[in-house]
Formats: sequence, structure tokens, C-alpha cells
Amino acid sequence: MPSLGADMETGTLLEWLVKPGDPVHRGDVIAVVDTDKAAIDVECFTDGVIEQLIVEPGRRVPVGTVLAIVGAEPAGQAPAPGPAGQAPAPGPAVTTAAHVTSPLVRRLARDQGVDLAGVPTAGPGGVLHRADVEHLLPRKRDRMPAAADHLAPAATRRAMRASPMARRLAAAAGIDIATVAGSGRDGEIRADDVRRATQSGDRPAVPNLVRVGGTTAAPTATAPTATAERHPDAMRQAIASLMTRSNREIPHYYLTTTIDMTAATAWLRARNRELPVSERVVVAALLLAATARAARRVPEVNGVWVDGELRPASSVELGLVVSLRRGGIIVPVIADAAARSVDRLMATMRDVVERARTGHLKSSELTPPSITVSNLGDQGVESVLGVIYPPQVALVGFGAVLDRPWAVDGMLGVRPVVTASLAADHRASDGAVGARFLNHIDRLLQRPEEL
Amino acid sequence: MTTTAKPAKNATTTHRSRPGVDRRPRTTEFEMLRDMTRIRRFEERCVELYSATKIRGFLHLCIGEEAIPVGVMRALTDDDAVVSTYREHGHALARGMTMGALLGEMFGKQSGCSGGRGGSMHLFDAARRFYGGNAIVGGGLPVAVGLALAEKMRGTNNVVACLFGDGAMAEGEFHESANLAALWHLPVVFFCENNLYAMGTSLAREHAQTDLALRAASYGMVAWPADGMDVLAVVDAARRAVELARSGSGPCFVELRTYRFRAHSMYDPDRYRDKAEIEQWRHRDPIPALTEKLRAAGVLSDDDLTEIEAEILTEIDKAVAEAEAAPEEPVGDLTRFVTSEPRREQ
Amino acid sequence: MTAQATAQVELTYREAMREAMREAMTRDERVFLMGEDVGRYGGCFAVSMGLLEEFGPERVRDTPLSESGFVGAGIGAALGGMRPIVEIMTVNFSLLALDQILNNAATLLHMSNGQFNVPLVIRMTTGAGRQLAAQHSHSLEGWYAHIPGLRILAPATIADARGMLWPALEDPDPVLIFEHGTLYNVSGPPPDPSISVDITSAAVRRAGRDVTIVTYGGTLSKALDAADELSAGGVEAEVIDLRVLRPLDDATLLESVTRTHRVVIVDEGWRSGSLSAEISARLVEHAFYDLDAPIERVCSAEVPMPYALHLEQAALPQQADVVAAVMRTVDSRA
Amino acid sequence: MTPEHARELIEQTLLDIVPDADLAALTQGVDIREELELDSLDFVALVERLSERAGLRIEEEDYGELRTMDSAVRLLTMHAAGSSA
Repeated sequence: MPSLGADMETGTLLEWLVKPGDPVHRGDVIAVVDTDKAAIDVECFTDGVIEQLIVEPGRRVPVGTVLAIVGAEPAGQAPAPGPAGQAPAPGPAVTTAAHVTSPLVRRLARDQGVDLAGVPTAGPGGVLHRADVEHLLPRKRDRMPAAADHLAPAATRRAMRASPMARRLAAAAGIDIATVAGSGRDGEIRADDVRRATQSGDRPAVPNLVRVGGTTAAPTATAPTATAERHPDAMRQAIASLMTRSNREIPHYYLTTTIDMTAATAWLRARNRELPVSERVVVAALLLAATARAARRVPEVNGVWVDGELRPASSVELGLVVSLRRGGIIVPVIADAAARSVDRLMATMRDVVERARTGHLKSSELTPPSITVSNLGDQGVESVLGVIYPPQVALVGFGAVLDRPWAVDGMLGVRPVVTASLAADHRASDGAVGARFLNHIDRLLQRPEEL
Repeated sequence: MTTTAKPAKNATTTHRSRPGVDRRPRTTEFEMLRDMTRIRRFEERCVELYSATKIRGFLHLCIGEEAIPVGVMRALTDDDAVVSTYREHGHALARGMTMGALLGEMFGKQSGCSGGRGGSMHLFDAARRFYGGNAIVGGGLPVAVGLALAEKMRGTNNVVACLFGDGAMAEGEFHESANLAALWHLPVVFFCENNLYAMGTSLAREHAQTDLALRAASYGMVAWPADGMDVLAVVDAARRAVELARSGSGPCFVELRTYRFRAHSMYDPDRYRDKAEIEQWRHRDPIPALTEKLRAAGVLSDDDLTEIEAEILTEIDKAVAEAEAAPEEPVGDLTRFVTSEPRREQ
Repeated sequence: MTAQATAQVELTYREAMREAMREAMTRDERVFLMGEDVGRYGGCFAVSMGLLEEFGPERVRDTPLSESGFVGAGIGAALGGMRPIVEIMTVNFSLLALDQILNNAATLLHMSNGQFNVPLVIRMTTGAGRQLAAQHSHSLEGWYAHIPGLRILAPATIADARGMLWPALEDPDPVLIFEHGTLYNVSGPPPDPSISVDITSAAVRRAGRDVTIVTYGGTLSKALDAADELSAGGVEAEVIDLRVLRPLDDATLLESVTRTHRVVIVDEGWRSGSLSAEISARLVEHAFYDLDAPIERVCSAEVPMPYALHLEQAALPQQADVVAAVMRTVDSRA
Repeated sequence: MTPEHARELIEQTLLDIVPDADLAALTQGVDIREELELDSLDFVALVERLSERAGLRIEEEDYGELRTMDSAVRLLTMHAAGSSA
């Protein structure tokens, strides 16, 4: 007889809703009990089969009296998953009615969310051993979608060390602490790491001592192999939380323009023909160069939005979205990109992208960008309408350079064109400013030799 | 007369003021008999109340030893100070504290003399210069010496009465205190209530030299033993000692040989004492002894006795009722008096 | 008097303490000094030198070697209306009086429901550094800081040595003053007597933004030296002198730590169950979300204090230890 | 350069760029860039390294030849033959 109220001492069994032999599951209503106040449904707290009903309807018994006996599942029949997503028990189903368990086993089961009632044991006398529980765990983990499973974040948390203050700042900024790159001695995450991650680093770190790199969406910042590869989920979560924050906080507006790339590609082709193979320039480098120079002229798109105001950057710290082969992205930064020649940009881009993918970025390449470019041209798409990396205020997207019918001087011809797009923060700029920015890019690409 | 302390007089006055009670002048002996009986009956009620779980914690009774508190307190003035032990109900009552203040304390109530913070072992009364209620054996002695030092430095004529048991004589603090008091000629009287047992350890099993007065005398102070079961002997010794100390000749020591009829504390199995020994001492019970003496002298009638008992019973009943009814100290005040409060005036 | 003669130039910690006692005894007739060899000998550490001659044997009382006796007598005298200053030679000896300090001085007020307060001041030497070995050198003030009902002071500067005694005597409750043995010969300009010294708050001895060093008494100078060294390397340490070990000035600590986010506690006591442990716990309780690095503690080695100089120094917190601890809190992998 | 040698060279280079590339998937007609998700930078790297290792200069006009494994092998063998002739 369960205690159905703090002052309940006895209860009258009104009705059984099950009979012997019925399978029951945790949470099933199996009986109705009359307390002094009301008739209340009685839940079953275990999975199994009703073996015996002991108290007959109409009897009044004290709290604590056994009402019925629930046995284990018949052999060979796997119990249905419980509400907690309990794993079926395959294998030799030597289930017993009365498991004997040690505190250690019970704790393990509790920690791992395993209902011991469903755990088969190979041991004699129905004794459950740790191995019986552990046997279930890998399978249990496998069948659960990692991100949704409470086990996976727990594992992530265990691997992550962050100072209380860093946690507080991360929570306040709405970013997942697990996604922040730690700069501490053992990779622990400190407050400055979070500040860098939120790019609101208005507080200078202790000079010369704790200054290290960090980046918005790059959990792999200083320990890519240690973090990202071991915990790909962490990166997914980082992207998820950052992009969620972006869409929640930033009022995006989008502009696109299609740019004639005839001049640019012709110039590139001619140039590459003269250059050693190792110095050839790809069109992406031109696009970056044009973007960087345009951004320098339109400060409203080159900076960060912090504390309710736009803080334009003094140089163009160009973030480049690099997709990783195993999924996920990382955004290394090309410092002072507007000051670099196309050749230097090309060289830097090749170098940075390669190291980004092999996990060897330097901390200086993970400082907060002032504007980001996402070039999905190689993936063949036409245009990119991106999500801004907070607290930046703009993201420039490029699609593939494609041959398209194009009217020039009243004549229709086929021209290589690219669609450039701008996702911009409406708090920081208006459409006209964005349009001016895109027009700058266009104009610059018409005179590639000047880049 | 300086022989009757004002607090005690206050208590006496209470009785005297009651209509119909004060039919004739009382002798000092009669008052001492009544005071001893008052302590005895009070403690007997404490036993009942303890059994009824009204009183908790340790409860040390002085039943059998009542001659000492009554005799010693009579030798003191209001301005003198008293430092006592954890077996101090008798001292407190004889000093003039009310049963209500004591019972309230033992009930853990706000009406208690220590607001329920002390309990049976820690009775205090600043107005009567009653400095407790010390439950560290020997711990009160240095404090008594310091009080005496203050009296001396302030140039008063006051004396400090320091009561302790035979067990305290084995503590270093006794020897430090005796030495210091004698060295500085301080007006303190050490009253050693020698009831032969330090809890369960007999005097002979605890002290190499069981002549306690002799040991005290070795510090250069006047020391002598007296019969602690005879209130007249106690009061006589106490007066001599107090006057000596008051005279400026330094401390003195009185060993009062006595016996407690009950266990060390409540529900002590009392396996360490011979029943015959207890019986033998019961024959020297100070209350019947004085009763017989007064009867023989023709100054005490059965009516007087009945009247005394009735008065005391009424007083006890009233105190119990008050303690029952008294509010508890609010838990919100738990941390009061850890440090002094600015508003408090002494 | 010697102290007066030098007061215009420089004052030692010892002289400052003596001046404080002289002033107190002059201002209040109830104040007197007692302890072992405070009179004719002039004080074990010469703090009370000359006071016997000035105030006489009634008010500068040599006591027998009975710590419990004369500390208890101090309690009794305080209860009896006097304002005693009891000097105990070293904190190790004070253990002989621990019964009186804990069971009476700290307890009487509460036990008596506020009826009996104990306006007593106990002064004693604490700490190591003078090769006095394992029975004269420990820093047990943290134990006393455990006890409700006591106020525990640790003057670390000339000004505090000079200024803390009087307010301590004005306190209606027992106050213990711990004087680190290495401080007595430290000298400095005499403090401005018009500046009142409180016995309630900690003092920020050096402002800084990067880390808070919490210390008191004999290790203050080491902490300040460490802060100077760190400053040269670009780390600005704030140094807090607790001054009052009980009740702790949580507000000052928290204010600092919520700015610096890093804490190093320097405590000459043993680490286990120490004052540093208490401070650490409080900061974790009240500033957890402001901590950006584990709290570091620099304490004495957990050994009875050895005699040999090199061993003793190895057992004690040193400037280099403080610097290293600070660096652990601010250092990073990069 | 034999076709076997050329294929080996190409596979080696691809593995340099995409360490866990599934080369078995590069069967006849399969687009290398698509299959291995090479972007323009990867492709430039492929061109550069192949040029270096094969000792020939692959022009931009020849990029189309690197579309599949077969055409790439052909490009290398022919070029090598041409240059050695």
C-alpha cells in the first residue's frame, strides 16, 4: 500500500485493474485505492508480470502492506522499453524474479539510466554483477541519438574543465561552454576564453601571460585533435548554439547580386599561365580580396555588435568558413586581409585551410574575425544566404562561378557569373549600406588587376 | 547584621510577606532548615521532571549536601561574588535565585536564568553576582581568582566564594589558582565540597594525599576542614573564612566534608559506591539532624514543619507551572550573545 | 623613555605595541598588564620594557608560569570590572590556557544569556622564523579564529600594532592579538595618532587587478614582495591583509575577488583545517561564479617547525612560493 | 610513365590531400572532385603536387582531364610520354 499523502496511514483497495499473468510496465495504473480523501490510481513502479494479487478489493490495510507481487518477464521475452528508453535485454535472457544487487551495481545502473529489472544476468542465483550492467551500456549508447541522449553531454562535460566564472559568462552569453576552447594549463576554459568566444572581449587579459587564441565556432581552437575529433558532438553543439543565438539575436537582412566574372576569370587564367603551378591563384582568392577591400570601405559591415552598439573594426579580420572533411566547420581568420595582395591572400588561404583541416591552426588564426566569408562555390550551389557569426554584423556568401546567359550592351552572351550575397545585421546597417558594399565587391572584381 | 545576605533575605521576605505565615520571628536555624528543605524538595521534583522528560541533559543533584550552599551563602553579602560548579542548584537557590529562574532554565525556556542557553549546569545571575554554573572541573577557579584580583585592584571590601569539588583538587587549575591567589593575597575563599567521589572515582583512588586542607595549606593559605553535613558548622566555618579573606590577609581554604545521596548525575548506575556506605551517610542527613536539634531546643513544632513543606510545595508548583507556561527562546535569537550587543547595559 | 625618544624618527613594531599599552594604561585606570616576565624582565620579547617602572607592580604584574591560572584570572578580572591585558609568551604556550579561553572567555556571554561579558585582551607571539623549533613557532591563530565569541586580530604593520590595542580594550568581548615574532624589530615611521584604527575590517595593502593575495601577520611582507616581483612580469596582484581573523571581513575579500577572479591565500598555519581553508571555503561559497582558476594556498609544510635554519625556511611560505602560486592561477598553456 | 605508375602517383597524391579517401570508390567515370569533395584549393594542391611529382606542368586547360581517375591517368601517361619524347 503506497503512501498517497503525508498523513495517510491506511488505504482501502477498491479495484484491481490487472490480473495474475498480466505483463505490467513501470507507470501502468494497476489498482485503485481509496484513501480517506479520494480514490487514487496506484501506479506500478517496475516492469514485470503480475504473479499474485494479495490484497482483495474492499480490504483496508496499512501503508506498507504488500498488495501484489510482480515477477520478472518470462524467459526469452524481452521487456518493452520503459519510459526512460531502457534498452531491451538481448542475449541469454536468464532473468530472475529477485535480482540480488550490490550498491555498486545499483549506483552504476542509476548513473547510466539502466533499469535493473530489465537486466539479464549470467550469474548464479540471480546475482547481478557489474558486468551485467556494463554489458548493456555500449549497446544502449549506440541506439540513442547522441545529441539527444543525456549520456553524451555527460561524457562531454566530464572531459571539459571550465572555471566557475567561465561557466557563468558562457551561460550569460548563451553559448555552450563545451564549445569554447580552453587556454588554461590543462586546457581548462577560463573567463577570457569565453570572452573571446563571444567576441566581446572588452576586458584585456592579463598581458603576456594568459593571452591565447580562441574563436567563435571553433571548439578545436587550440586543441583540435583533442577536442573536436574526440568529441565531434561538441563541435556540432557549438555550431548549434552559436547559430541559434545568431538567429535569435540578430535581425538579418539579405541582399544578393550577380557579378560578371569575365574579367576576373580571364585575368586569372592569363596570370596562372605565367605562374609556377604552386603559385596559381583560384577564383576564391579574388573573391576574398574583393570582399576584404570592400569591407574596408564599408565599416558598417566590418565589426562587431557589442553592448547595443556597432564597434567597427580598424582592420579587416577576414573569417573564412572552412568545412571539415568529417563534418563541421571552423573559421580561421586572415588578419588584415584588406592589406594583402591577391597572391598573399591565396598563399595564406591555402596554408590556413590546409592547417584548419589537419588541426594545426595557430591561436593567432583563431582570433575573432570582423567579417566572415562563406564560399560554397566548390559545392556547386548558386548562392549562399548565411547566418551571421555573433557578434559580427555581416556574412558574405559566394556561390559557384557558372556560365550564364548575360546581356552586355544589348547583346546576349554567355558569361561566367557568381552570385554574391550579404547577410547583414539590421541593427548595425541598413539595406542601402549593404547594397553599397556588394556593389563595391562587384566593381572591384571588374578590375582584378587592381586587387 | 551582615550575616544574612540580601538575596537570601529577599527570598525570606517573600515568605514572610505571605499573610498568615509569619506568625512569629524565625531564628536563623529555622531559616536554614527551611532553606535546606527547599533545596531538597526542589531537587526531588527535578528528578520527577527529568523522568517525565521535562528536563534533559545532565542533571547533577546535591541531595545530601544542602548544608553547604545554605551555610556558605549565609556568610556572604550581596556584594560578594560566587563562582560555582555544575552541581549548583543549591548554591543558586541559597544565593536567592528563584525556583522559576532555575526550572525555566532546566526546561530550556525563555524564563530561565540563562534563557535556555545554559541548562542545569549553567545557572547565572548577574544581579546576585552568581558567576555560574561552570561545568569544566576546576575551570571556575582561575576566574574566581581573577574576580578577587579585580576586587583587590578596585579597592573594594568584597570577597569571592569559589565552590568546587574534591575532583577539582586534582586539576592543575586548582594549583595554579591557589598559588596565584596566595601569591597576590587575593580575597577569595576556596570552598571544597569533598563528597569523596570525583564522579565515580573515590578520593583515595584519586589523590595521593587525601587530606585536602593540608594540600591547600601548602600554598601558604589558611586551610581547615569542617563538617559539611552540619549546616551550623558550615556557616561557622564559612563566616570565619570570609571574614579572614575580607580582612586582606589573602585567600583561605575550607574543606567541607559531605556526601551526595544520589548518583553523580541522573540515572548513574552508582556501582562505585557501597550501599552500606550510602546508608551510613544518610544517617548524617543535615536536614533531619537540624530538625531534631531544633525540636529538642523547642523552637520547632510539627506545625512549623508542615507549614514549611506546604510553603515549599506551593513555591515548587508555582515554579513548575511558570516554567511549563513560559515561551521558548525564539530560534531566531539562536546566535544572540555570542558577542555583546550594543544595547545591552550592565 | 626610549620609545619616546625614537618616536619622532622611526618606531619599531615592538615600540608601537609598547606605546599602545602605555597609552591604554594612561587613559584607563582599569587597564593593567599581566603575564610571565612582563614586569621586571621587561617582557620575553621586550615589549613591556619600562612599563613596570612607569606604572608599578600593581598594573604590570609578573605572573607565575601558570597560563591557565593567569588567563583565567584575566577573565575573572574582566568580569570584575577591570580591563586586563594578558600577555602569553607564545601561541604554543596558550594551549595551556585553552580551557579558559574557549570554555570561559568565549562562552560565558552566551551561556549566561548575555549577563556576563568578558572584556579581556590577550596578546601573544605567534609564528616561526627565529629558529625556535617546534614548541615556540607555530601559527595556531587559525584555531582561535574557529571559536565564536572571540575577536582575533593580527596586526602586521606598525600602525596596526600601535592602533589596534585600544579598540580591542574597548571591545566588550574577549580579543586575542597575535603578534608575529619576526615583526618586533621591523621599524617604520610612527603612525599618525589621529588616524583611528578599526578592528573590524581587512585592508587592501596593494591594489591589483589580476589576482588577490590574501594574507595576514608575518606573511604580509612576503606577499607584498611577491606582488612587486609579479608586477615586473606584468601581473598586478592585489594584496589583502586580513588584520581581523575573526570575524572575517568577507565583504572586502569578495569585493576584491569579484574583480580579480583569482585567489592565492598565504597562511603560515598548516594547511589542513586552517584559516586558509576557511577563507577558501567562503570564497567558493560566495564567489564561486567569479572564480576563474582554482584557489591556491601557500601554507607551512605540515611538520612541527624544525630548528635548523634551512629546514625552517623550507617549511615556511616564501616569496617564491607565493609567486609560483600566483602564476598557476594566471598562467595558461599558450 | 606507365599507367600503373601514374595511377599510383595520383592515388598517393589524393591520399596526401584527403588522408582517409576511399580510393576504391573512384571507379570508371566517377568524378574525383565530387566523390572526394575536393574544393578549388584541394584541386590546386592536387595539380601542384601531381605536376611536381610527375615532373610536368598541368595547365588550367588540362584541368578537365583530372575529372576522373582514368582520364587523369591518361593525362599523366601522355604528358610524360610527350615530354620524354
